Amino acid sequence: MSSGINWFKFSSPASFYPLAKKLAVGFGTLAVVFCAVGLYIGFFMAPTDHQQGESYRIIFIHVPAAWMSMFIYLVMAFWAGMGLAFNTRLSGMMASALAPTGAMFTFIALWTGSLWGKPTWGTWWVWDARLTSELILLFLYFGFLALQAAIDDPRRADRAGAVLALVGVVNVPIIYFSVKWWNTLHQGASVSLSSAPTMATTMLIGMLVMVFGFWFYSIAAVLMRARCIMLERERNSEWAAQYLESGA
Amino acid sequence: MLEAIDLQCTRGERTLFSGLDFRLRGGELLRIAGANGSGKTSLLRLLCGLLAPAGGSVRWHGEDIRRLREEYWGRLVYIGHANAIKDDLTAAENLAIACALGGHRVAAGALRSALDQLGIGGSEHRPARVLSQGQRRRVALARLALSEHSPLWILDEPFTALDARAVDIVQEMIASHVARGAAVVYTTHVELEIAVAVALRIDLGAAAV
Amino acid sequence: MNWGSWSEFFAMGGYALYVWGSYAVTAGLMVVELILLVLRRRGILNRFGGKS
Amino acid sequence: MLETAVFVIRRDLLLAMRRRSDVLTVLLFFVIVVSLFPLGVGPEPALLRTIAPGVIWVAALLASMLALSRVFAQDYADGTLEQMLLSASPLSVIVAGKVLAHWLMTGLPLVLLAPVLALQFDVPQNFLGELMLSLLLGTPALSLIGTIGAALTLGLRGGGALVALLVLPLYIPVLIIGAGALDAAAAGLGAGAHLLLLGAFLVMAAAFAPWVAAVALRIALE
Repeated sequence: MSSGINWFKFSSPASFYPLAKKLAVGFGTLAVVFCAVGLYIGFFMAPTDHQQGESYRIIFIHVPAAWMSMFIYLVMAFWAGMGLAFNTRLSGMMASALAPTGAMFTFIALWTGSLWGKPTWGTWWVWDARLTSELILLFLYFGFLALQAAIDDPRRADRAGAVLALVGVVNVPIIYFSVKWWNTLHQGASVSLSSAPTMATTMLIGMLVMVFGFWFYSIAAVLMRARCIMLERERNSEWAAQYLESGA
Repeated sequence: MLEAIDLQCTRGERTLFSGLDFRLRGGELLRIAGANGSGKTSLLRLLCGLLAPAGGSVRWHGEDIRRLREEYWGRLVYIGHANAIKDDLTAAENLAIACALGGHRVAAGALRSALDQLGIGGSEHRPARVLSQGQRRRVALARLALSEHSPLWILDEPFTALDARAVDIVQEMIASHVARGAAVVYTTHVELEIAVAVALRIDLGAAAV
Repeated sequence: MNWGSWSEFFAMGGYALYVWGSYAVTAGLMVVELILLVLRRRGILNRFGGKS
Repeated sequence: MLETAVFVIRRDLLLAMRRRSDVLTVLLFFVIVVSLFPLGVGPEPALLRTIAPGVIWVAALLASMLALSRVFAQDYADGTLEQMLLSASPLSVIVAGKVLAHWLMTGLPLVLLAPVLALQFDVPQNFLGELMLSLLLGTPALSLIGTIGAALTLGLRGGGALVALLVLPLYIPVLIIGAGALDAAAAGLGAGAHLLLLGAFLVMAAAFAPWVAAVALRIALE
């Protein structure tokens, strides 16, 4: 593997727990900085869009949220695969830690998408291929969360969730293309978001900075949740005892 | 030859047992003893490969059973707590299915004689739901009469719900199977002596806290 | 600077409801998620920590 | 190996024949759900004709999902599933056998019944062929994908609803292509493309679903 870094040293919760705290704090501050800069660019530097006026500024959270919702599902499937392949406890914990944040971003993408659609196309909900696929992705997240909630034994919950996540990630492209095909078949009945505003450079920069901001936020939130999961699941082990005592 | 090497089993966060080592050769009988909740059934399920060990490994002729998979399962006969009997099927049909899953076809005549050996030959064509709990256990155990080729039997509480006569029959079947050079692992709360050359015993002690 | 005054900024060219509706819910959800995480962590420490 | 699968198929069909009511409930559910729509939407033939493919397909999808819990639940309860996991032949082959038996009992009857219901929706005769063909290719794919959900949720609380939540998103491509086949046929474009896609989806599901369901079963029975 890469030089020097022994990944397996950090693959056990005991050694990853303190590291996760440092990472979470670091990425948390990075997230705040990037979001602040992104919002400043978005609101104070990016010009008014000639077609859509000011409503297009929703793009600065809609697109990052949509990208994060998809990206987190892929990362979740990655950890799920690792968990099944190497049987490491930490991979399962990471997958469980990722799901709620992913579901939140999917909901945000849908919420901001519909609020953006109303002034632009006159309806709260547009059966556009991307928005519809986003809705189905939200169902996939809820399926994963519901399955894990229904299983008491953490080990089975991780492995069953992993199978579902992997089956889901295989189906996401199939769902997207079938929805896109369905959308073009019924072109008359629905409007698609293809007419995205032509992006002035400052708009693009603002959006990309916000993407990083959301990404760092996700890492921080997921690591915080992973730490909680580690403590909950390994509370009887001696390494957890010391942290439970000191509250570090 | 069945081998357990530094075997560890956890259920949820609790460790049922760890560092368990034993070696069981053909012609030997192993009894797993221990209080309720001490992990007897979990150990048997580990030995079958139904449960993945938290630590250590189970080997059959030196090869990890998780890698042997169907090869190992083809040789194993496992009878668990549940009788694996379908209420809507007759005793004979149930037995035929059990043997088919084990990987060998059985002629109708052999089914009848196996059931006779367990003393329930008469109810061969009656749906299993009308049988008593003891009779259903006999139907499950009748599979042993058709498994003389199998080098390893793993039996979880085989004597439950059996009357004295049935216990003798099963005891005798186990003894003669071990005498044939096969290995048998079983758990029971019935204190009884099965006449075999080598009888080993592992006590898992009290329930894991 | 795009905006003459703060009130113009909040009016957001007439789209205040949509733009601020989106940003408020997004910020709100992210804050709620962090609060839930802190509460969850405190719950763990109280339930399992503390006893010698 | 295939012998064991044939044995399992015969066993499941035998069991179903001995307890015919289970099979009938699924079919009656399908008929009732389809008949509800005209009551809800109104009897105008033109409207019914346009919604017929979607209604029939959604009803078939819900009916096959309703029957899913029966694929493993009974075997799990009485211990036969454990014996299947310890069988000499690969578990995925046995699962494939069980899915085929399940489809023969629940999927195939839907295919045969759908044209009759389609007449209720005033669907012209020459589209009944496409309807049956699309269901013939679609329902086995639904059963295959559904089996994964049934295996994952084995022995869990919230059974039926949980399986639905897990499996419905994965059914969507099959629904879109299946129902779309009839719209294309109605629009005169011919359902060829859709049916080929459905066939491709079925082949992919047939190749992977039994294996994934087998993995899920081993996880469930740990």
